[in-house]
Amino acid sequence: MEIVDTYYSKDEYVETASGNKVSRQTVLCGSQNIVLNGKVVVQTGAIIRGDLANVRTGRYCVISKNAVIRPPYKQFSKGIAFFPMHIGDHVFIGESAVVSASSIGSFVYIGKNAIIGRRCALKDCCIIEDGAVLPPETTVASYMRYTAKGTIEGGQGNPNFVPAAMQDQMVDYTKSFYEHFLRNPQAG
Amino acid sequence: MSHAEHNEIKIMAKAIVCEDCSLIGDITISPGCVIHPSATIIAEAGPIVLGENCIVEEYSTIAFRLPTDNKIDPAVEVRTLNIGANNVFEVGSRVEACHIGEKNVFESKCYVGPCVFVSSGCIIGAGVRLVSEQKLPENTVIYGRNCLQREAIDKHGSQTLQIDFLRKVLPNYHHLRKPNYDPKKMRIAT
Amino acid sequence: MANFMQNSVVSYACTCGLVNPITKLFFCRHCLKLRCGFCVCHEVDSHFCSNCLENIPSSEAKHKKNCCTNCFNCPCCQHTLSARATMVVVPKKTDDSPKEGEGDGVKAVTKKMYYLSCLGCRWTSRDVGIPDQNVATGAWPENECSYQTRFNALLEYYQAVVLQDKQEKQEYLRRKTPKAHKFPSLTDRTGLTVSMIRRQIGWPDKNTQKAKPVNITPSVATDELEDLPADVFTQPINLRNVSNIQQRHGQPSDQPFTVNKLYPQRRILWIKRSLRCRQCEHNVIKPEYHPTSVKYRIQLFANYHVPDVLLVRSEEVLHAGKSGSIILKLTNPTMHDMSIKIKELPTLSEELEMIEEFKLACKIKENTATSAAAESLKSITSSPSLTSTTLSRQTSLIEDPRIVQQKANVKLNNSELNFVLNQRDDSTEFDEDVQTPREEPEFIIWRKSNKVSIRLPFTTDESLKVGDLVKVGFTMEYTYVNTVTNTPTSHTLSARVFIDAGQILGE
Amino acid sequence: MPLYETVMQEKPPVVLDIGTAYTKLGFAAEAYPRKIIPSEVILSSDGKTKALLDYDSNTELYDQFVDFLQMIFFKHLLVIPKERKIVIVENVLGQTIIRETLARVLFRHFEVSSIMFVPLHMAALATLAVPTGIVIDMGYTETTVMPVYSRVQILQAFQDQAYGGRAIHAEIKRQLLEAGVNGKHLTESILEDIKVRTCFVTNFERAKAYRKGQPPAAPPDLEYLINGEEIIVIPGTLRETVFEIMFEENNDRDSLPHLVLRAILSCPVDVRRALIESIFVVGGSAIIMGLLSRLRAEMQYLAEKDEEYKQKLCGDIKFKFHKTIGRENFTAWLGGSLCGGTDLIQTHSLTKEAYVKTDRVPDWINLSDKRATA
Repeated sequence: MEIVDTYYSKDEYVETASGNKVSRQTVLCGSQNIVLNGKVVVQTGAIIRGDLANVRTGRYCVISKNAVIRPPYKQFSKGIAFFPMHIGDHVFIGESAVVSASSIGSFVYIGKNAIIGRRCALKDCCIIEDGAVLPPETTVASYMRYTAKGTIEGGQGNPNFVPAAMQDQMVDYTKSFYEHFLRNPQAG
Repeated sequence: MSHAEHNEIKIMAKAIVCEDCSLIGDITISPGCVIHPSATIIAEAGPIVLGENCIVEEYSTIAFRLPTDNKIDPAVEVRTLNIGANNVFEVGSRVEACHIGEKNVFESKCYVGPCVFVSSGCIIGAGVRLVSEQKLPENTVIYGRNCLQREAIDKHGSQTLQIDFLRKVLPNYHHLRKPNYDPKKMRIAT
Repeated sequence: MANFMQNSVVSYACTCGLVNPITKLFFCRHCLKLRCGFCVCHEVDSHFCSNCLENIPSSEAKHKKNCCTNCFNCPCCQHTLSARATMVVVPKKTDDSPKEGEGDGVKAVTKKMYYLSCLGCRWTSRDVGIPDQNVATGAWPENECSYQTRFNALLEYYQAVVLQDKQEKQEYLRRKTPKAHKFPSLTDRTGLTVSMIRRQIGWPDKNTQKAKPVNITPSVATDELEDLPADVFTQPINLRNVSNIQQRHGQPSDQPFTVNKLYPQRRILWIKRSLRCRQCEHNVIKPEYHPTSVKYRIQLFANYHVPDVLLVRSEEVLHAGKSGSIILKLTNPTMHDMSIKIKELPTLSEELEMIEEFKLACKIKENTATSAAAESLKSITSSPSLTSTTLSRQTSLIEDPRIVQQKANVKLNNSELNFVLNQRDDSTEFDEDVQTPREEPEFIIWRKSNKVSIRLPFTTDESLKVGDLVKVGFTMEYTYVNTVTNTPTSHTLSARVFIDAGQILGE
Repeated sequence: MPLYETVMQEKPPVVLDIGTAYTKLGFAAEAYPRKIIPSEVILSSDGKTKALLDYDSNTELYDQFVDFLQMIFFKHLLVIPKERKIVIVENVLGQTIIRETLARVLFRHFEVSSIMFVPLHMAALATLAVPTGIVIDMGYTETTVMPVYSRVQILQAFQDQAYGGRAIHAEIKRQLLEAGVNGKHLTESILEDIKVRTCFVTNFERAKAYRKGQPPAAPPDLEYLINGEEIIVIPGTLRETVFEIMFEENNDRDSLPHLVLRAILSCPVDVRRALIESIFVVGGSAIIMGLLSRLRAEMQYLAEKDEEYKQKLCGDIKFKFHKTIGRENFTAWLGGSLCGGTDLIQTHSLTKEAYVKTDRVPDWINLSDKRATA
């Protein structure tokens, strides 16, 4: 089914010059450390913790309602350090997901209520199912699907868990999500 | 009649409490605590005293709830929920436990129901839901979808280093609530 | 594009008869047919570790029992273990041996030691008493199989028994068959002359070549069995110390009952698959070699070649026996214009005909392929029986195509809809939208570069009840330009498309 | 150089023991299976998980086998099934449809070069290197008893009963429901966990006391947490008595000891003693603590006290049991691994070419197949 248009009120969202659509009802801490590379949608209630470390997203990312993007920390013997977090292009982060990964590749789909533990590495073209819990330092390789049960399925060339054309799918999906996320024409 | 109706927030010195968190009821925040933005503490059934060096992260909720019938039995003395020191409440955790000792970690999006007695050194894993009435012995680790339990033999590290870092960094980016309570002064005053 | 995480409402019938969304389909450019995961041949392309993302050559993978040498899984929760470093103070004795007397004069030295730790359930290698290691990829104890020697003895025994049996059979056969020639040869087994000649040359007596029977001590049964431990009736058990079934199966050779016997498990490797068309043996998918690469060397996805049908919405409320219509969006993914014809699905007899045709096509290919294969086989194989069977009769052993299970329950109002779908042009994305108006059939709602939106009217079956799903099905004929051959040739291909149009509503 | 080495070096045959509850899989000539996995399949059609041998139509079973074997080859064993030899450990009296479908899937869909079917009981006995014994396989759906004399299965003495893991799970559930536990949490996996981690087979004395209605002091009760939702109490009597369904005294005389004795008595007189002194219990349900000693004690008792058995088994009867190498749940697989490691794989397999000719699997029960070999 084609994505239906979603409308937002003009008052709530700010559209930046690079095409980012960011809700005002978000907590973007340390906004000078947050780079949204254009055409990124950040929905109501999302939190991005730029104060802890730099956060950088690629183009056409979707950060859904109440998702928390939180750079990961690592404890050393002498102190603690928060690491910057990189998110690739065409990444979808579902509602209320908690993301503390150290890197997220491009064309990644993170389901709603997923928990991505500290310093996880999500490679290009992987899927995290709704409600999946990734313990810290998990690597999810390309074309893998991390299930809500905690198992990893799929792999490149296996057509059953991650679409073989995941890259195209995610490009289409995030693009059409962006294009159908429109300002409410009635509210002016 | 509930306690939540009059807010009385006592923040002690050296506690970092971000402005946009919601604190409802009679809450005492001890020195060294870090309350991140969008955290919620609800003291409904009685006062909550948050012990030293606790971390409460975004979207986490600590609640001292009324019993289900929403009434306070006037005959029973109002109990204070004393939360021990060095606890960590990670992003999106919901903790309503009737007792919380020291050095526990409540990982992301876990839920701990009001009938749970959490002793010390426990780790409630990410996404775990604990509802049934139970007492968690010390150093219990609960993990996984099916809430499997085991006993941690190795002690997990302390959070002091993280608190040091947060105490340095957070004031640069956030409006903080001012400390308004000094137990020493109060003692002198009385 | 629809959300691929949801169940797709539009599906295509594969050549093999299974119905799949287009994202799960492939298009063989050589057979010009749709293929799905079921009807292609899966192959292991390359091995890699899904944790450290290192590529492991398949011979090495086999040698390592398909396990990664560096990565371990938690025996408790099957998550990956991480190596943790700690500073350990190693006490120094004054009478220490000279080889460790580096930091002379110091009473204690700190040393970096590693242990394995699970961040999911907080299991550590210290829990089971594994000493810390000097290097992160240290010599973690392997869980050894306690009965390996017994097993090897058994295997050797049976191999010898079978071999002996075989030799006896051969001997028997040889004795039964009459001699082919009169003169003694060196390979002959009997006869005095031969044996003398052999001895003169210094060759061993051939009788010694016989496999020696290997002896094995058979298992001894006993009537002294372990009784239940007495405390089982009195002592409470601590469930935290008893392993569960997953943990036991994770260590198949010994399957410990208690958690203190669980050891780190080597992480099993993962593979990339390549998919091959069974009919023409060409790859439809071949991934790039490198584990972190997401590219393909060959990628014949259906949505690169077949027009993509998308349901925009159902126009009207659907009632049984009444007419309704759906709005579709079709996209041409190719660089050539397509003329499209939408018509009714084939009838059952037509479908059976298609299946027969397909089988026939397979058989012809198979026969030509196998006769060639048999030729080559003949030269390499020593077993004549094998060749003869291959040659004598070759029924193709590939999957029989099935009749499509999915059935449409509507009738299209128009017997045929014809229109042209423009070629894809990537530059249009940046162009101003200048559409030259042209004469369009009335069912076309709008048109933009390689996309077109159409209205498809139909009448639902009268037998449908309230709440039933309306399935719209049609055959979509499209022209496809094949660029595999030197001179591009145009073909008319067809795909069977099924769409969930929604439920029948009450009055 | 012995012939078998050439075979073994390149492509070791794949050995599969597909059970109702768990599937054991690995390579021939290896001492233990690579994996023991639940016999469940994630359907490629809709992504749902379902039991492998739960099916409505042949096509459904076929598709489930395809998905299941696909997972085995490409996720667990990481080999290309095409042109590979397969060893299947099977129950001699298993369902023909499963056998046929499995062969069809392997030959048609995966294009394997040959399949060798190994009878389960023989395979299990092979791990002992003894020619004679009575093999008791305690699986999930049933318990089967097969006497083997001098490497020949005595088929007419074969016995089976429907108690195995499934019956035990049902009994645990029954007792828990009786104790007032909410049934909604008692899923198959929880029941299995309770069985595996808390239950045992009690000794004969205590069992007799239970039968008389004078239960001895029960073992301690146990608190058991189900999914963080609920804590249930597992009564000590449950832990001790769930396995009693296998030993229940009744007029049918079909408890486990009776079953074994009956199998022995169905054999010719002169092989009985050999069988009595070579009993071998295998299968996943046999791992439970205390089973062997209880079985021995009860059989010994019956042989001495029961009139029927006393008459037929004369002399000094001593039931003797073998110990497995490895764990009981993969003993049959181990036998398959041994068979697959020898040249039998060359001579005794059903090749693709032979399968193409007839399009069916030869079966010992089918007379036409006997004619062919004779």
